[in-house]
Amino acid sequence: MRLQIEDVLCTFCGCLCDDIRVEVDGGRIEKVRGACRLGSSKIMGHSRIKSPMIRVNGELREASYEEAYRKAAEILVSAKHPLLYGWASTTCEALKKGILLAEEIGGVVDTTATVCHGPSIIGIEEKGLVGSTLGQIKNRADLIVFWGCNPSEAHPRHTLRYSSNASGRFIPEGRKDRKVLVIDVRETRTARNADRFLRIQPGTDYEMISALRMIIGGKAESLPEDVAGVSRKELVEIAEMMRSAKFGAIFFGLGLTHSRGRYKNVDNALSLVSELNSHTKFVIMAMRGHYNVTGAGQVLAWSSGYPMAVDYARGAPYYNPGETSCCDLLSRRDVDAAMIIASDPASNLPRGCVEALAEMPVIQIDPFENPTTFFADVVIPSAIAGIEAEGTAYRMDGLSLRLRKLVDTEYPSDVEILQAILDNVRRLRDDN
Amino acid sequence: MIIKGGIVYDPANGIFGEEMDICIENGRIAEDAGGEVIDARGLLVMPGGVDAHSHIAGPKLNTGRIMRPDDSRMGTEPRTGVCRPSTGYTVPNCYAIGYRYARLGYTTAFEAATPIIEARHTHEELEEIPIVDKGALTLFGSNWTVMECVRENDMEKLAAYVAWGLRAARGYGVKIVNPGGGEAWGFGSNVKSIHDPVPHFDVTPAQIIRALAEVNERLRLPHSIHLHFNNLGRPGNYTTAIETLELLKDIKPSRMRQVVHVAHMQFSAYGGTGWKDFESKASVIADYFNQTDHATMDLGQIIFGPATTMTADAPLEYANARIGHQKWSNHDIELEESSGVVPWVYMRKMPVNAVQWAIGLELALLTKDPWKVVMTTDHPNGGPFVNYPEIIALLMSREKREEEMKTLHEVVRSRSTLPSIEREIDWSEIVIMTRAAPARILGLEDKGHLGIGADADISIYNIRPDEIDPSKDHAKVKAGMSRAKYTIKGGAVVVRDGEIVAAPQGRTYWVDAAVPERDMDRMLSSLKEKFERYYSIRMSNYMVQDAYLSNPFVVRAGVQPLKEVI
Amino acid sequence: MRTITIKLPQYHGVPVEAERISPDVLSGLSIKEISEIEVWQGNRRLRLSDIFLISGDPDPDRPENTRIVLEGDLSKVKRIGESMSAGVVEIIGDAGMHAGNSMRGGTLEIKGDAGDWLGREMRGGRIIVEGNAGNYAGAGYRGERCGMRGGEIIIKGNAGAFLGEHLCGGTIEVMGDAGDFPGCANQGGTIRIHGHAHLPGAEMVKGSITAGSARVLPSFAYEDIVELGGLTYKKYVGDLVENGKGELYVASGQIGK
Amino acid sequence: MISGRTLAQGAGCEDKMSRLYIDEVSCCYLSEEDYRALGLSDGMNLLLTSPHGSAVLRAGVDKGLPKGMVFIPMGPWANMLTGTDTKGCGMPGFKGVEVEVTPTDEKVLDIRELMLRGR
Repeated sequence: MRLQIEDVLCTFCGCLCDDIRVEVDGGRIEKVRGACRLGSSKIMGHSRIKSPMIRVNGELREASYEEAYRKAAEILVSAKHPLLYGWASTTCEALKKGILLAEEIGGVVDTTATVCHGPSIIGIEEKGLVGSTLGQIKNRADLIVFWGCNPSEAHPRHTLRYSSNASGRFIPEGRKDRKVLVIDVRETRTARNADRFLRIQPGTDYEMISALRMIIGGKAESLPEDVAGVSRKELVEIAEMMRSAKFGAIFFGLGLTHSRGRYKNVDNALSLVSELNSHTKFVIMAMRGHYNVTGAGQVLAWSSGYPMAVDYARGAPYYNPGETSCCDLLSRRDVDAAMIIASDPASNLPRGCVEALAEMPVIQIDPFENPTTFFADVVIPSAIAGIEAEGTAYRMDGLSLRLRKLVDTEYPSDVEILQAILDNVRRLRDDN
Repeated sequence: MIIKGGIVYDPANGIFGEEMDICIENGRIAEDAGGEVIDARGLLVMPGGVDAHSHIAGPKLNTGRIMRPDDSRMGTEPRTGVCRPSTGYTVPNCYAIGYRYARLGYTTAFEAATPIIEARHTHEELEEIPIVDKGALTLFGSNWTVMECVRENDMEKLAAYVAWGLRAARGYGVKIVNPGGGEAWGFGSNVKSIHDPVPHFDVTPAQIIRALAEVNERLRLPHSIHLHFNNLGRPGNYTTAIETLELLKDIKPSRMRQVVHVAHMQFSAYGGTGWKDFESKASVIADYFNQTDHATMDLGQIIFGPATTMTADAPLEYANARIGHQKWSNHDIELEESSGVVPWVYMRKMPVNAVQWAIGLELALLTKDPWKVVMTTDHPNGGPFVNYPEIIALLMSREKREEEMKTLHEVVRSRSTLPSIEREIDWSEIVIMTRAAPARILGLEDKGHLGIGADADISIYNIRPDEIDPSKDHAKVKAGMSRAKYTIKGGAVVVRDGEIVAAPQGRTYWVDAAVPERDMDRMLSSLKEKFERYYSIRMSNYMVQDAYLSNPFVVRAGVQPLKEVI
Repeated sequence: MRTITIKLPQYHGVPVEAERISPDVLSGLSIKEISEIEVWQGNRRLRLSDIFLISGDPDPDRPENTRIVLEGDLSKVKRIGESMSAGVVEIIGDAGMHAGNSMRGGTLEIKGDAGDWLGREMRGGRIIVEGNAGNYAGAGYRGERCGMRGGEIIIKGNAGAFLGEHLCGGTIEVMGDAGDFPGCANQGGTIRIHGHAHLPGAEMVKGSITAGSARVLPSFAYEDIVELGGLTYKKYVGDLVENGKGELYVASGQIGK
Repeated sequence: MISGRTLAQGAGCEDKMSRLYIDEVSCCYLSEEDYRALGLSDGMNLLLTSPHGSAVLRAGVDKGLPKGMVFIPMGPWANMLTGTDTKGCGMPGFKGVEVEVTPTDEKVLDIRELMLRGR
C-alpha cells in the first residue's frame, strides 16, 4: 500500500525543513518530494551496517546486540576518562540517556558543536546573542547578510524558506524587497546571487568587524584608509547598508569560527549587531550544520548548565572547551576510551585526533558505516532518527520540533541502545 | 501516613497554629490513615509551598544558562544515589530547580511565560524538573491573531484562539507581557502607553488587555489573566499600573478569584521622572489594592547580589543591557512575542537598587489583605527563589529590616516608606502569601491547604512556633525555612532533614477549554492562512504532542466540548 | 623552611587533578597525611601516594614557611597551587593546566613549560615560568567579566593565545611572543610583551599593553611617539569600539598590516 | 587552504563509503590562475603538504577562489593537513592552513588506505 506522509521533517541540516512529503510503500521510502539534494539523499537512504560487530584479533566480527552491549559497557566501566562524542544527528531523547550514562560512568559528553559553532557559543558567553526565530526574518528582514557561510551548498533551502528569497508579511515581494550582502574570502555560489559581495583576506574578519563597529559608532574618521586590504570607503558603504535597513539579519558560518580569531570573530560580530540596534533593528544567527546540533546544546544546557564539552569525571559537571572538548581530549590523550554516536570523527577531525582514536577502545553507534568504523572495537547499528524513530530536534534558531517515524525497522533506536548499555553498566557495577 | 503533633497552619480552612495530626491516604489528606508515623511534635506544619510566578523552564532559561557559564559554576553539587548533579545559582539546571524548591518545602511552581511556538521546549525542561508539580502560562499579548481579533472586535474568535493556543502550548493560563510591545519591537520600537497604537495593527495595549480579560472569563479559565504591565521597570510607571488596573475594574470574574493577577508588582511601583529622582510609589499601589477587589499581585522582591533578568519584555532588556553594560540576548518569536535575557547584579549601595528592595517589602506590608499578595522574587529576575526564607524573615521582623537598611544606600530611608512600617507578618499570613493565596489565585483547588481530599503536599520545618519570636529570632526563621525538616509531596517524603531522599516525577497542569465548534472552525481557517504565509513551520508540526507530558493533569474549562483539531 | 618533595615517576595516563598540592593545604600535615590527600585521575579518586613519591621535612609548619618541590613531567597534573596564599611551589619540569588558579599569594615557579589557564583568576602572588605558557595565562573563567586581578606572572618563553583576557589588575610579562588577542577586553592591569603580539588589546577599556611588535587593530588611534625605559614606542589608545582608554605601546608596528 | 561544505560533500556525508562522497572530498580546488600556472589538466593530482601532514588529491578549478588559495571540501583528505591546536577553545584550524602544492604522479589513495596509512 502506498502511503503519502505530509509535513515530514528533514534530518539533514540545521534548517530542519518540516514541509517534506514522503511516499512509503511496503515499509520502504519510495519517493521524497520538496527536499533539497542533501535532504533527499539522506531520507532515501542507502546501505546499512547489517549487524553489531566486535573487533577480535584486529577484525570486526558479527555479534549479537547483547554481546555488543556488554562489551560496550565493559569498555566504559573500565575507562578512567571516557569520551561520549557526537549527538548532533540524533534525537534529544538519545542525548538525555547519554547524559545519564555519562553521569553514571564519569565521562565527558561533547558534541560536534565544538568543531563547528563551539566558538560561536563561547562568543555568546562573552556577549549574549541578539537573535530571533527564522520566521521573524522571513516576515521582516529587508537586508540579509551572509558572513562566512554558503547556504547554496550547505543549507540549500534556507534562502527560499527563511531568508533572501522568502516572502513574508512586511516583505511581500520576497527577494525584490530585500538586499543581500555576502562577505567571504572566496566568491561562493551564494556570493554570485548577492546584491553585493565583499571579499576579504583570510583571517581578517575580526578587523573588518571592528572597523564596521567604528563606523556605526560614528568614528569612521579614526579608521585607516585601508583595513586589511579593504578600503574605508567600501566599509562605510557596507556599514550604511546595515544602518539603513529596517530589519537586518546576519547569518554567519564556519568562515568565522574556523579561521584565525575563532570565537573572538563571533564575539565581535555579536557586538556589532547589538550596537546596530541603537540605530535600527538587527539580529544575528549561526548557520548550524547538523540538524540537531542546536538541540544537543539545549539538552546539555538544561541538564548540566553548559552547552557542550561537559566533563562528569568528578560527579559534578565541569565545562571548559579547549580542555574538555573532543579535539583537545583526543590530541592530548586525555581520554582513554570513546563512544561515538551519530557522527564520524575519523573524517571530521584533524589527523592527530584520529590517530588517538586508533589507540583507544572505541564504541560506534550509527546506522551507517563510515571511516570511524575502521577504528571501532564495538559497532552497534541503530535506527535512523526521524525516519525509523521519533524524537525531538531543534532548528538552528532554537525552535523545537518533533521528528516523525516514517517506516518500521528491525534496528533498535539510539535511546534503546543507550538504555541497554546503561543497564549493562549498572549490572557490571553490581557484580563488582 | 500520619503526621503527629505538629503546629498546623492551614488558613484556608481556618486553622491558625493548632496542634493536630494530619492523615494521608493515597497521596491526599484523609480523615484517618495508617502506616508511617512522622513525629512533628511542636514543629511548624503547613501546606507545601506554591510558586505562582517563577521562570523555571523554556528557551529563555537555557539562553541564560548558555550565556552564563560563570553562573553555572556556582552552586555545583555532584550526583548522589538519589539526585542528579546540580549547577547554577540564578540559572540553575533543571534538577537543581526541583531539589531546591523541595528543600524549601515548596511542592508546586509555575513557569510564568512561554510562547506557544516554543512551548515544546518548555515542556521538555519541565519534564526534567524533579519532584514539584508545575505548569506554564502562555503568552498572548503581542500575538498577531490576538491583535487581529481585537481589532475586529471578534470576541468569539479570540476565545477560540485562546482555547486553541492553550491546548497547542499545553498551557495553563493567559500571560500578557508588555502587550503590543513585543510586536513593536519587531522593528525595534515599543509602545509607550496603554493607549499607544501597536504599529501595523491598529490596536492599543488597553484594548488587548481588556479583550483578553473578557475572553479569559468567557472561557472560565481557572486562573485570571496574568499581566506584566506596559512601561515596566521605568521610573514613574505606577501611573501606568493604576491606569491599567482601572481598565479592568468592571469585568466580572467567572470564578471565585481575581480578574487580573499583576506579575512582580515591585517593578511597576516606581515614581520619579528618571533614575535620579527615582522613588517608591508602593504606598499608592497598596492603597489601590486595599480599596479594590479585582486584582492580586506577586511581589517580584529583589535580592542583593547576582540575578539574571529574563522576560518577554524585549525592549526592557535592551534598555537593561545598555544601562548595565551587560551581555544581552534577544529573541524575537515570529507572529507571537519577543524576549530578552540580561545578567544583573543588585547592589546595596546603589540608590535605585536599595529603593527597589524596599518597594517589594512595602507592597507586602502595606497591602492589608495577605490573600492579595504572593511572595515571589520573579525568579531569577529579582534574584533566585532560594532566597525566599530571607524575605520571610524580613516580613516577620522589623528588627531585621532595620539591620538590613543600615547596610543600604541612605535613600532607602527618604524615598520609601519602609522605615516607618511597623507591621510584622505572622505565620498565618506567611502561609497565605506562600501557599494558600498563590493556589487560590492560580485556581488550584487541591493545593495550598490541608482540607480532606487536598493533595498531600506538606512542609514541616525545624521551627517551634510556640517557642520562637520571629520578630527577634529572625535568623532562626531564615535558617529553619531554608531546609525543610520534611517535605511531603503527594504523600511521599521527598525531603528529610534538608536532604532529598526521593525524587518522584511531578504533574504538569494544563487547561483544556471548550468553545463552540463554529467559532473554532472560523478561527482555524484564518489561522491556517497564517501558517501558509507567515509562520516558518507547518501547522501540523506546531502543537505540543502528548509525548511531552509524561504526567499531565488536565483542568477542564470553557463552555462546550472543544472540537478535536489536528 | 619546610621542604616537601613530590616526585612523579613516568606518567602516561589521563590527567590528574591535584588542587590540594598547595602550601595552604600541605604545610600543616605530616608526610603520612600528605600521602593520603585526595587526588583525582579521571573519574578515580586516589591518594597522592598512589601516583607520587612523597618525602621531605616531617614537621608541620605554617604555609609561608613551606616549600613544595615537584619533580618530573607534570604536564598532565592540573591545578597545582590552586588558591595558594603563601609559601613556595616549585615545579622542576612542565606543569599541567590551571597551575596557580585563583592564587592569592606566595610564589609558583615552573622550570619548564606551563599548560593553559596559568594563574587563572589570580588575585596575588607571583608566578615565574622558565619556558613557554599555554593559552589563557592570567585570564578569567568562561563568561566572567574579570580575569586576573592582582599579582605578577612572568613568562620567559612565549605565551599562547588570549593572554590576560579580561585582565582587571596585576602584571604579566612575556619575554617572547604572545599568541592571538593578548589583553582582550582588559579593564586594568599591565601586560608587557617583548616579542610580537597579534591584535593586542581588542575591546580593552583600561590598562596598558606594551609589545615589541604588533599587528594593531584599526580601532586603535595612534597618538604619539613616547619613550619608555630608554626605548621609543608608538602609543595608541583604544579600543575605540568600546570607547576604551587603554594604552597600547608598540616598539615597531603598523595598523592593519 | 580552507575547507568547507559543498553540495556533493553534503549529499554524500551520510554515505561516506560512496564514490560520490570520496570523489568530492579528495579534490583540491584552485583558482583558474593557479591551476594554469601549475600546468594542470583534467585527471592530474596534487601533493599537498602542511606542517601537520600531507596527502595526494585530485586537482580542480573553482572560479570563485582568489589566487594563492586552495579549497578542499571538508573530510578526511582536508584533515590530513589540519593541525590539532585549538588555541584553548576546542576548535582546530580548519581554515587558513598554509600548504605547499605540487603536481604529482602519485595516485589518490582509497579511503581505507588513507585512513589506515601508517598503521
